[in-house]
Amino acid sequence: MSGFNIMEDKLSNAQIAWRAAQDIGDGSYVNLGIGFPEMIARFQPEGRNVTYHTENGVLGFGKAPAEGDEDWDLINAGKKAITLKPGASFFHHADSFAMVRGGHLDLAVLGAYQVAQNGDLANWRVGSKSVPAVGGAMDLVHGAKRVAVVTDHVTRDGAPKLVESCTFPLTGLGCVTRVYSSLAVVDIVDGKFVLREKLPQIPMDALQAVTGARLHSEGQVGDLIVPADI
Amino acid sequence: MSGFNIMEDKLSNAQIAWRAAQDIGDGSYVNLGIGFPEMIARFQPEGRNVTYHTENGVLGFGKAPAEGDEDWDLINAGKKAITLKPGASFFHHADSFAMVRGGHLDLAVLGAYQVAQNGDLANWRVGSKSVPAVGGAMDLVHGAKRVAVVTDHVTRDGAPKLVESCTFPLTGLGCVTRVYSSLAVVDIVDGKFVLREKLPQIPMDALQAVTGARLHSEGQVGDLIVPADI
Amino acid sequence: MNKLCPDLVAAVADIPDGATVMIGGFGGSGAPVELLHALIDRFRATGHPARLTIVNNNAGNGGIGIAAMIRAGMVAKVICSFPRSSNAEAFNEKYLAGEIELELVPQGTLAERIRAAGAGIPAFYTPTSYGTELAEGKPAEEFDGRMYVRERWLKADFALIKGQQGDTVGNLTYRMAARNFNPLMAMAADRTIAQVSRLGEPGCIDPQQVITPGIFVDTIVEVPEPQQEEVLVRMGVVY
Amino acid sequence: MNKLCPDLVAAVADIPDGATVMIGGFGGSGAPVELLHALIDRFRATGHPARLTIVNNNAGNGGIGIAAMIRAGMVAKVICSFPRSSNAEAFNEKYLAGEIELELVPQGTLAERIRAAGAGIPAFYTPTSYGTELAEGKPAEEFDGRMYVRERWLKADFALIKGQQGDTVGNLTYRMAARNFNPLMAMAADRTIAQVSRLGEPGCIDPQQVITPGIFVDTIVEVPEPQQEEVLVRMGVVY
Repeated sequence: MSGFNIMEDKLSNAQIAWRAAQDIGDGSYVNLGIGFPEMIARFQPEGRNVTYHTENGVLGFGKAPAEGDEDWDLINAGKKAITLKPGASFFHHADSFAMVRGGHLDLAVLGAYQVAQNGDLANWRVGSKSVPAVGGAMDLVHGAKRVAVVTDHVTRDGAPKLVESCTFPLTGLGCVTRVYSSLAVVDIVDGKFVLREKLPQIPMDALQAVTGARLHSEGQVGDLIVPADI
Repeated sequence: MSGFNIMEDKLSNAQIAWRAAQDIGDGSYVNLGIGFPEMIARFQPEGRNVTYHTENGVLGFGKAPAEGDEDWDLINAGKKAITLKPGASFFHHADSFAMVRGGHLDLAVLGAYQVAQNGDLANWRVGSKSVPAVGGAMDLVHGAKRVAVVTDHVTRDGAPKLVESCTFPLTGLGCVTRVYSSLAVVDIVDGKFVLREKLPQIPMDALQAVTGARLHSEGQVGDLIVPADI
Repeated sequence: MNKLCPDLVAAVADIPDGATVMIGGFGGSGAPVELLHALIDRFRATGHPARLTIVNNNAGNGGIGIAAMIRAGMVAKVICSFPRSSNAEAFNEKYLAGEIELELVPQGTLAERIRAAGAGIPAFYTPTSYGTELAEGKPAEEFDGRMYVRERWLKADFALIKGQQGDTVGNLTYRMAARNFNPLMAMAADRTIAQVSRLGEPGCIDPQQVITPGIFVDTIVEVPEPQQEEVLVRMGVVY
Repeated sequence: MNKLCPDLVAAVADIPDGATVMIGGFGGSGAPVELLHALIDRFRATGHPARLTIVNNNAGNGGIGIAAMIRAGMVAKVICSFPRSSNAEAFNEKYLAGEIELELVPQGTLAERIRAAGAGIPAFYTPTSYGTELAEGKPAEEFDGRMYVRERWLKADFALIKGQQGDTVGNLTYRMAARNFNPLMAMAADRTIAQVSRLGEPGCIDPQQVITPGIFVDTIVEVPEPQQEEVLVRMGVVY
């Protein structure tokens, strides 16, 4: 296996976020899910103007304020304090989800428990024991023009997160178009996983071994190269 | 017929409007249809605070401005110039009809070609030859808590406008609750015309003769008395 | 990201033949007169765009704006609630001659269908028009003991709207009752082109006072002293 | 017509047992903390109102507001999108003990169902939740080649909301992202009770800047320096 250790040599969350950020075009309107996906905003390439939307009714917000400067009427969907950029706007929840559901966002990026090769996403509930909570995820996956996922390639137990079909409760059917994992960039095309990029160090068979469904390739598979200092 | 001439002794439009105005309670939100119904606002009894709504997105407007003072961005649904009262607000068309359809208006008053004893209203189209136009009437009749009609009791040709069933194209089914006519005040209750008031001079049989369906009465029929100087 | 367009000609240059075009305004308030006249200029010079479907509350008044578009012969169909107006000859003549199609929609249903398109709601139920000829052919259903008609969203290829204050990222405010259909149409079109009376840098509008967030606007052009449709009609102007 | 209420006690005095109560706010922003605490005071003093159904995006946080209502035992059911929060013990304990009912609704569907109630739309179609367990039992239908779920309006007996500037006829503005569900809930309840930080005479709000027109507000009470839910939670306050 050429000495590749997927738990040690995989990309960090920050590195996955960096890679996802490279694909966000100038002038895009983007919703970043609570938690890990929010990290993408940090790596927005210079010279690109990206407008961030948050479900609770803010368009055009910027970084978190310094500690102590928080205004708790100015928060994102994760209830974290934010700041405004010039050109921001406020609106109520129905207008906010009109933006989502109406197809006005260019991109939504979410986390995942599982992504299936047909684009099904499971990211809201693992079992039936805990308190269920769905938030805006089910709206986002059917609204944005592109729905991407950032995720570790496998669970903590080493089980594949890219699967033939989801076993956890679904968030949405056939909604994911691209997965940025800790090992690869995978598109979902016509019900198949199509490998676009992989870490150069990981052999193809090792990658396939930790993926729950067949990885197809169309032409060249690129090298997934992320700056080491992230 | 005791000398009553329904074309000469009937109430004027202004007098009908005055009578309708007496029933508008303090604190009401009211939409007055284009044309004749608009006249009702002139007779709002002193001490009553009534807030007028217009479909094109204004709540709390007042009288027409003096000629020459018009601002054509400040108009009502009839495209007439209006003024604002303190506490007015502007909103877009979807919010405006949310007020209408959502049952937030206490009263809508419209004109009529025909009103049927079951409350059906025909007021938007007479034949199929001319250009049809519906505006907000079909929304208003199904939205406001009470829908009243102001109308002459008969057409110019003397045909009844209060009828067994409408022959003109309908605006709404079973929507009218009260009719203020040039001869009487008639409620619609359980599919029947119930006479509440009539001009004291007109004999009951003469009134019935110009009404297209049976006039019922429940107890006392009041005198429809309107100040002569209106 | 800068949505600023230098002039009216460029702003309307991409609208193709056969497009569905929503046009803001109610009566004379909020009508983007200059955008419409730029479109007429283009049609006169090039024969395009032709066979347009127009969505507006009305069907034009006098000799300017939508009425002038109809008279110029570039409109195949009008979707509106109230084609009657004080000077509606342009539409009336074509309609009675069978040269223009009319889809008549109750005003509140028109507003809600446009909003639904912008909000990703393909269909909804309304009590409006139930039992009338305007509900013919539409599914009806009972909810909580009352009958409702099912209506579909109404989308457009382009929206031409008029704002008061705008900024270069597309945020808009509207002047008084000139708001009307403008914010809804901005949501419902593939491409929204806005003329504004004042254009500023991002930040010139208090974020709490933005009526149309910039995400709904694609192109913005400044028209500092816009003409008012009602005033033009009263002056008898013919474009 | 004057909707002004002199105090919080009177403002919430009419809410009966078993009522469905919408409560504005998202996380800690826009929550009408003082109205909720007045309601808790009443419950502690009289045992009423009990068995409430609460509609909010969340299910309470920390020891104040909705969480305190749940802990006090006055809530039978919560309709929300996201009962999880940093300190959601009040709800979690009752829920896991089977002592409180939960109706989980996707956030955008929750907002749209509330808006639909206010707008007289008994049902609408949304792509959200299609094919998931949250769509079970709901009618689904295809429009233009895509599947949608039919959702019903969500009405309430009362809405308790928080505004920034208000006037005596009920017009409201909201502070930044504290707007969230407040304007929608104001439309969807039989009776809407608003607390505002500043109260003025009619005319104190520019008509173009009104967010909630007064027609949607029945009772208004001034709370000049309202508490911020997030701040209270971080301080560990227990009401």
